[in-house]
Amino acid sequence: MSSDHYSLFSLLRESLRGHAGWKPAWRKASPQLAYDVIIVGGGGHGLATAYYLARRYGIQRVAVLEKGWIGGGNVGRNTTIVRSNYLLPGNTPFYECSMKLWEGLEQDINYNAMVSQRGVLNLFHNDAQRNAYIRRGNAMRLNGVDAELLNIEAVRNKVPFLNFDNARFPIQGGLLQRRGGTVRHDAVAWGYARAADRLGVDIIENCEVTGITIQNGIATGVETTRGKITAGKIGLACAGNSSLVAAMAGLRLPIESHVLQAFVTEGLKPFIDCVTTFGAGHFYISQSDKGGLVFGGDIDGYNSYAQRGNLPVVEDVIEGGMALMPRIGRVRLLRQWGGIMDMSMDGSPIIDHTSVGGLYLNAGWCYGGFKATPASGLCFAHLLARDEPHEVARDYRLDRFGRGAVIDEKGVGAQPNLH
Amino acid sequence: MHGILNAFSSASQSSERKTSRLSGNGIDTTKTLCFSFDGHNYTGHPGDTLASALLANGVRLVGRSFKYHRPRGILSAGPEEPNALVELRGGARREPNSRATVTELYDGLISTSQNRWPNLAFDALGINGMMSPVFTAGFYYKTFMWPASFWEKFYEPVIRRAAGLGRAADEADPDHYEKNNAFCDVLVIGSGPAGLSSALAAAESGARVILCEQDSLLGGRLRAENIQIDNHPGWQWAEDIVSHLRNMSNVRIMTRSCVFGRYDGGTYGVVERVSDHLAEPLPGQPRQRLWRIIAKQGIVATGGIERPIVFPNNDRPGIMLAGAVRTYINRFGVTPGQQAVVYVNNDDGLRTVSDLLAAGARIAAVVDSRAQPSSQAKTIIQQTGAPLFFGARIADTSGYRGVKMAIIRDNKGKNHRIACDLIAVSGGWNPDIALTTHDGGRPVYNETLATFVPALDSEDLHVAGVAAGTMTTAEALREGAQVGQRAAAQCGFREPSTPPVATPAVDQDETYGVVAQWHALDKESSQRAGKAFIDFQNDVTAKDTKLAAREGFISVEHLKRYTTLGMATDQGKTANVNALALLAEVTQQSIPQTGTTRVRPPTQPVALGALGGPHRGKHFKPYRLPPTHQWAVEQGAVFTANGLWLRAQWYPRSNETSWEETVNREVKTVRNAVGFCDVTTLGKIDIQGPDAATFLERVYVNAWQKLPIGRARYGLMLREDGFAFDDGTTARLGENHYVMTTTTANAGPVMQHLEFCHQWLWPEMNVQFISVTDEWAQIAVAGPKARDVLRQIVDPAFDLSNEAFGYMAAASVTICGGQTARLFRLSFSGELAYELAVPARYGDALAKLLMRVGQSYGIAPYGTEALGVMRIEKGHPAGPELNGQTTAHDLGMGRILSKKKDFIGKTMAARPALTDPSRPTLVGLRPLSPTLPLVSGSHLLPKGKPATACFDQGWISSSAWSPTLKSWIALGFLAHGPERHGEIIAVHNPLAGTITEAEIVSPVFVDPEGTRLHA
Amino acid sequence: MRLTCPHCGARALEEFTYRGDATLRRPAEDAPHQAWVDYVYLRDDPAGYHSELWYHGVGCRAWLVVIRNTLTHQIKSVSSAVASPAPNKSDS
Amino acid sequence: MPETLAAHPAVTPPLITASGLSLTLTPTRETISIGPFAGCLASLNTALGITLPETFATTIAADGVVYSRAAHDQWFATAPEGTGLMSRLEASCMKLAALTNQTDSRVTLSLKGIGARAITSKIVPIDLHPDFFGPGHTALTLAGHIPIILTCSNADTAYDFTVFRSFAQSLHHDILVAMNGGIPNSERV
Repeated sequence: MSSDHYSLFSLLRESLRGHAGWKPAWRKASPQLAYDVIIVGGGGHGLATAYYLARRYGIQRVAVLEKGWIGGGNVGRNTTIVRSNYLLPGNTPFYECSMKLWEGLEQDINYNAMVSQRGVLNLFHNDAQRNAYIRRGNAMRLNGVDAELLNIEAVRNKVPFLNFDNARFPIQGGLLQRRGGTVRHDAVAWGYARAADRLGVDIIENCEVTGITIQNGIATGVETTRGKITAGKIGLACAGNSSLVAAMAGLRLPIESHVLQAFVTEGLKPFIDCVTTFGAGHFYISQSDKGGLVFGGDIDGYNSYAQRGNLPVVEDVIEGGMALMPRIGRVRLLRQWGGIMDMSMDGSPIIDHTSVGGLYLNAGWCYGGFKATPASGLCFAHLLARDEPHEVARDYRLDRFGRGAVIDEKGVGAQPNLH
Repeated sequence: MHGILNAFSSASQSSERKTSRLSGNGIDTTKTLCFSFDGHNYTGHPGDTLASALLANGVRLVGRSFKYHRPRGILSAGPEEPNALVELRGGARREPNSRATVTELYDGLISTSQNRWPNLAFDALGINGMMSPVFTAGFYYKTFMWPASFWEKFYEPVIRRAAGLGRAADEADPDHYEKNNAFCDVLVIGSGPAGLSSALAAAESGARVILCEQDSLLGGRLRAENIQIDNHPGWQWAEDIVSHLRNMSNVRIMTRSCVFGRYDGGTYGVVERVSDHLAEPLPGQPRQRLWRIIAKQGIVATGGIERPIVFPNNDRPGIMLAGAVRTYINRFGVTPGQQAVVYVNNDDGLRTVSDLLAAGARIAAVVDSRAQPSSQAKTIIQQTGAPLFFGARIADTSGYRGVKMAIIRDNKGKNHRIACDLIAVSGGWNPDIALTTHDGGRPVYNETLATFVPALDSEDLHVAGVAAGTMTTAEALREGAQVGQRAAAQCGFREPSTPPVATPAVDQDETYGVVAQWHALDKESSQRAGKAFIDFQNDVTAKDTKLAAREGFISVEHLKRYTTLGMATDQGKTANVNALALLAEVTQQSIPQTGTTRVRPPTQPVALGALGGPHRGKHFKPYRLPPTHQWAVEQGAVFTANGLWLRAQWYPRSNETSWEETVNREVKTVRNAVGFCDVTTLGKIDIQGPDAATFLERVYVNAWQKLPIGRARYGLMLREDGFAFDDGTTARLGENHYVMTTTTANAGPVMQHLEFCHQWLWPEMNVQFISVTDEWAQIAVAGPKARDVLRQIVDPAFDLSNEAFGYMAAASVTICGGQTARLFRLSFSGELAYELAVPARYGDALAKLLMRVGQSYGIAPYGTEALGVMRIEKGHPAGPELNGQTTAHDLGMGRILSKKKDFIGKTMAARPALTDPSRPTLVGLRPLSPTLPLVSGSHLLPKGKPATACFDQGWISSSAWSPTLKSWIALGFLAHGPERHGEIIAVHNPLAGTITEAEIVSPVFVDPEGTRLHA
Repeated sequence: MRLTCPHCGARALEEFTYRGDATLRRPAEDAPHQAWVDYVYLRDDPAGYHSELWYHGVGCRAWLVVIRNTLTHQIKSVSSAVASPAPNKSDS
Repeated sequence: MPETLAAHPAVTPPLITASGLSLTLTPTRETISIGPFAGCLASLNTALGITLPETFATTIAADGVVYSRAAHDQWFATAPEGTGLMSRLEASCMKLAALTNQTDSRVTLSLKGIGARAITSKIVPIDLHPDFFGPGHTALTLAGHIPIILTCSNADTAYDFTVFRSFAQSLHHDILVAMNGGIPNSERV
C-alpha cells in the first residue's frame, strides 16, 4: 500500500514502516508525441499553469518541458516573499488574486509550502516616501487589500531593534500588509508538480526546447533534446530565458535579462518576525523558519545570463542592512547567489498571446515573480484555455508599450535596470 | 537508539579529563591564557584555537546538532567544522555559530554552547532523536496543513524556536569595520607547500605578489604533519620561506585573511580578521577589514578538506577526521584521545598512527577499508604493532556524550568490539576548489583520486597542490613553483633563467593510494541501525538520502533542497561528496552522472559588518552640505535629508511651540515682508557652445532659439518614452552661454542625460557642459520687500527696478563693492523674488549679511517646508507631481510641447494612452471645511460613491495648510480635472478612516494673475 | 567586473552607470510608429556578446560602448561612444 | 555700503593629525575648466602654449599654470588666487573653449605622512603603486562613496583629495576614520 495523500496520519503510518510507501512526488515522464498544451519551462509559473489547466480548465493533455530540473530557476532561488501591496490599477487586483490563492494553496494542492503570513513592512524615511506609501496603501484598501500605516511608535513596537536613533535617514513609519509574508519556495514548485502530476500532467525534466515549429504563422510544436513534440498551444514560461526562447519564434521582447543577487546568513534563533524593507537603501530581509536571515537588494544593473553577480552590489546591499539593523554586524553571510530576472521595460509582467498563432507568453516578471506564481499560473491557464485574458490580467498585454499603457510602478521609464 | 533516558542516566558523569600538554609547533607553552566554556574556567596557550584548548582540557562535548540535538564534539581542525559551533563573547559582541576550530584563543575568552536547553549535557530537545522516524527528510511538507490558520499561530512558532542555532547579539555591533583595496600581479591563496612555492616563484620572477592565508600562521599542512623538508621540520622550512618573502619588496603577506569569493575581472573578496584574536579591538582599530584584491592572476593553493566516512553513529564526540588529529598533535601539542581507532581508506590517514603513538596514545585498532593492506600500511603496522583490520569497516559505535567503543566488522563479517575514546577517520581528501567554481566553472570527477578536481578553462586562474589533486608534498612543491612562474609569465615577467630555488627535497616517501569507501553501511540497513550521518550539522543521514530518492528527488539539487544537505553553516564541506556518492549508489548512476551542486561565495561565512564596512549609522551615506549649513546650525534650524543634501527644514524661534507655527510664520514673512532660503542644492549646469540653443531645443519640450541674452525661461524635459523627467529654469548669460537649473533630486541624472544626448545621439553638436552646482551659493530672496533688501547689497550701478530687471531677467552683477555675483529674477513662491548667487565660500557671509540688511524689512530665513507650502499655494509641480508617471498634459503643460521641432520624448508622448483626455490631470483642492486636513496620498472618488477601486478617479500628490488662505489646500491629479473646477469631490483616506469633501479648484491658489510676481 | 575606460584605465563597476543596448539607433522624428516602439522598448537581449552603453559618471563622464559577454561577463572591448562608429551587430 | 563678504571654510578643522599623518585643507587655487569646442584642441594648445595632457597627469606651463585633465573632453587650469587666471584665459582662448569658473566648486584635502598610501588605499579603489600612480598623476575616481580627483604629490607619503565643496566635510570624516583605523600589518611603509 502506498501513501499518496499527505497528512499527519499518513506520515505517522509511514514512520512506522520506514517510509517505504511514499510514491515519487512526480513521475519521471517521457515526452509523448503530442499534447493539447505544452508549457515551456518547469519553474513555478509553468508548473502552476499546468496545474490550473488541468484542475480548473479541464485540460489534462499537458506537458511541462524543463531543460534541467524543475524549480531550478527563480522559484528555487528567491527571497520567498509574498505580498500584494501594489499601487497601480493594472497590478493590484492581480497580486491580490495571487495572495488569495496562496492563502488556500496548501489545502488545494495537499502540500505544506509553509505559507507564513507574518506581514510585510515597508519603511519610509521622509515625507515624500510616506505620501507615496499612503497613496499606495489607499489604493490597496480601495481594492479590498489589507494595508495599515504605522507611525514610528508602531514600527518600534513591531521591530524594536531597527536603527531608530542613530540613522542617516531616520525611520518615520511604515506601510504594513499583515497578510503578506513568506512561502517555502522550493515547496511551491514541488507541490504544484505533484498536484499537476496527479491530474495527469507530464512533467518532463532534462528536456530542453531547441526550436519552435511554425507553419503558416502558427506554432505547431517544439523541437527538444528529447525529440519533436506537437502541440495545440504552446505557452512560454521561461522567466530569465524568455528572450532566448522567444527568439526561436522570431520574436523580440520588451525584456532585458538581468542578474539579481540574494543572500542568506547562518541559522539563528528567531528574532525577525516580519518581512522588512529599508526605504533608504537597497535592502529587504526576512528570517526563514530554519533561522537564516534571507535578504536581498537591488539588481546588479547590467544584462546577464551568468546567474551570478558582483561584489559592489553585495557591499551595497549589506551596507544598507547594517544601516537598518546594526545588530546583525556579527552575523555571518553564508551564501550569496544570483538569478536571471526577465526585466520588462515598465517593470510589470506580460501574459498574452504573441504575434505567432498558438504561441503564448508569460514573462517580464522582473524580480517579483515568486509572489505572482499562483495567479500567473491561473491567468496563463485561463488565457491558454479560453484565448482571452483573465479579468485580473487584462492590462498585461504586449501591445501596451505601443499604446503607452505602461504599468510603471516606479516611474522610471523604459530602463529595465532602474525598475 | 539513544533518547531521553540515556541522557538522564549519563548526565552526572563527567567526561572531562585534562591531558598533559606536549610541545606543538604553533603554540607557546611558556604563556598561559584563561578562558571559559559554558561557565567553566580553563587555560590554554597563545597559538591555541578554542578547539585545541578545549581538547587539551579534556572537553569533548561541545555542541548539539540542528535537528536531533545529538551531542557533538570536534570533527576537524579547520574552517570546515560542522559540529563545534559556539556563541563567542557576549553582550553586543556576541558571535553566534563561531567555529571553535578557527577561533583563536585570547585571554578572557568567553564561549557558550548553543542550540540546547537547559544545558549542553542535558538537552531536552534530545527527544527529537526519538522522534526521528517521523522527522525524516522533508516530513514538514506532508503535514501541519490543518487547520490553515494554525501554521502561523502554532506550528511555525514551535518549529522556529526549535530551529536556528546561536543567538544574534541583541544590540548594535559596537565594533568598527573598514575596507581596503589592493592590486597585484599574482594573488596566491593558501600558504601550504604549494602556495609558498608558487608565491616564491612568482615573486622571484619580479611579479607583485600577494599571499593570503586564512590562518594566523603560515605553512598550511606543513604545520599539521610530521614531515621533513630539506632536513628541517616542514613548518620550519615554511618559516624560512616566509622570512625570505617578507624581505622582498614586491610581496605582501596577509594572514588571518580569507579569500571568500572570486568575482569578475580578477576581483577577489577577502576578509581580514584584524582583531578577532583580541578581547576587543584597540581604539580606532577595525574588528575586520574587507579587502578587494584585484589580481591579474590568481593561484588557488587552498589544499583539501578531509572526508569522513558514513557509518552508523559516526557523529559521536571523539570521532574526528584523521588529519585533524594530526593537526592537534603536531601543531597544538594536544592528543585528542588516549586509546584510538584509526579508520582509513588511504595511506595518508595512516600517518595518524605514528603521530598518535609518538604523542603517547595507544592504538586500539587500525581499520583499513581497502581489500589488501598497502605497503605503507604494512610498514606502519610493522613499526607500531597496532592491530590492523584490512577490508574492514566500522559497523557501529557507542558512547552517548563521547565515543567509548567501535564495533569493527572485519573482512569476514565478524564484529569486534574495541574500546576507544578516539576514532580518527579518513575517507580521503577533497580538493578545496570552491574558488575555482565561483565563475560558474564545474569541477570534474577523478576516479583515481575518488573526488572532484578543478577543470580550469581560465587564463587568469591556476591551481596547485592538493587543491589541484596533487596529493603529495613533494609534488605540491614542484607544481607550486611551476604554476607560480607561469602566472608571473602571464603578467609579462620572464621566467628566471635558473629556478629561483632548487625544489626542496621531502625526506620521506608519501603515498596516497585512496580506494573509495563512501560509507560502511549494510546493503539493506535495518530499521534499528544507528543513524549514519552524511551532513552532521543538519542531521542528514544516509536514510534521508534514500527516502528523498524514493520520492523522486534524485536530481542532486533536489536532494540537497529536500534533505537540506549541505545547507548548514559549513555548506556541506565535509558532506557533499559523500552525499553525491550515496545518491549515485541509490540511483545506480555514476558520480559524474549525478552531477554537483553549484558552489557559491563566500567560501567561509563572512561577518555582515565586514561586508557593510565603515559607512554606518549617521555616516551610512555622505552628506552634502549647502554653503549656509554652518550658519543654519547656528540659527538652530531643523534639518531634513533631501537626497544626500542636508537642508534646513525650518528655523524655529524660542517662543514657537510647534513646527507648524514656525512654518506658518516663515510663509507669512515671505508673503508680507521678505525671506530668504538657500537653494544651492538645485542642480546648475553651465552650457556653452555654438550649438547650445539647438541642444536645449532637443532636450526641452519648449522653444529656446529666441530666448534673449539676460533672460531665463522655464523648461520641461521628457524621457524618450514621453513621460515628464525634470524641469527647471535655464538662463541665457551670453551669446552661446546658458546656465540650466534642475531639480535637486535630478541634478545627477540630468547631467548624465545631457552627456548621453551629446555624446551618443548628437555628437556633431558643438556644446560643452559642466556642473556649477557647488560653485555658487544660490540664495532665494523672496517677498514684497525683496528688492529693497537687494538694493542694500547689489552695487548701485545695477538697476534693480522692475522695468530694468523684470520677471525672468538674469544678469551678472557685483555686490558689496565689487564681489562677482549672478542675479536671477525667479520665483518659486509667487512673490517678487530673486535668486542671488555668489561664489560658494561667501554663502555663509551672504546669509549673515541678508539678516543684517534685511532686519529693518522684517527678514527671516525660511526652510524647505515653507518653500513647499508656497509652491503648493502657487500650484508649481515638484517631486510628488514629477514622479515619473505623469505627462506634460497631466501637469497642465500640454500646450508648451513644441510642434515645430523634434525633442526627446516627442514621438512617444503622442501615444494614445498618454494623450487620453481622461488621464488624471493636475487640479487644486480645498476642503469644504478649511481646517479639515487633506492628506497627501488620499484618493479622489465622486461624492457618494462607495470606496472601491472602480470609482477611483485620482489622488492627492501634495497638500499643506496654507497660512495665506487659512485653509488646507492640495494639489492632485483627477480624471478630466480641468473641466471639473467647482465640483465637490470625496477625498478618501481609508488608511486613516477618513472621507473629506473638497472643492476642485485651479491649482494656482495664490495670486493667479501673477501681480505679485511681476511687482 | 571591471571596465577599462579608454580615458581613465581599469576601474571598478561602482564608477559606472549602465544604460543598455548600444545597437539601437534613434529613429527620425517622422519614422513609423513601430520603429519608435521598437527603439524604446524592444531588445535583442542576447546570451553572448552584447554591445552596450555605460557611463563613467564618477570618472571622465564619457559614455562608453562596451562589448561584453552576458554569459561569462568577459569584456571584449571598451571604446568611447563619441568615437564609436555605429556598432555592427553581426561582428559582436 | 555693506562690508566685503568673508570667505567661510568648507571644512573644519582645517588641520588634523592621527596615526602620525596629517590632513590639511589646502589654500584655494583659482580653477577654470576648459572645454574645447569642436575641432579647436590644436589651436587651443597653441594659444595656451602647452599641450593639454592626454593622460591623467598634470602639466605645468611656463607661467606656472597647472593643467590637468578633468573629463573626457575637459581640462582644469589652476593658479594661485589673485593672479587673474580667468582674464588671461579669456584673452587667449575664449573663442576656442568653454571657460567656466570652478574655483569654489571644489576644495582640496591633503593627506601627508608615512603610510599615506596605505590610508588612501582604504577608500580609493585604484592602484596607487608609484609605478602606476606617481607624483603628478591624477585620477577621477571615488573615495568611499564620494567622487574625487586624487593627485599624488609625493609617492607613498602625500595625496591630495579634490572634492566638491558640498561633500568636503563628509570626505574629511571618512579620511579621518581611515587614518584612525591605522596601517594594516601587511602594508610595507
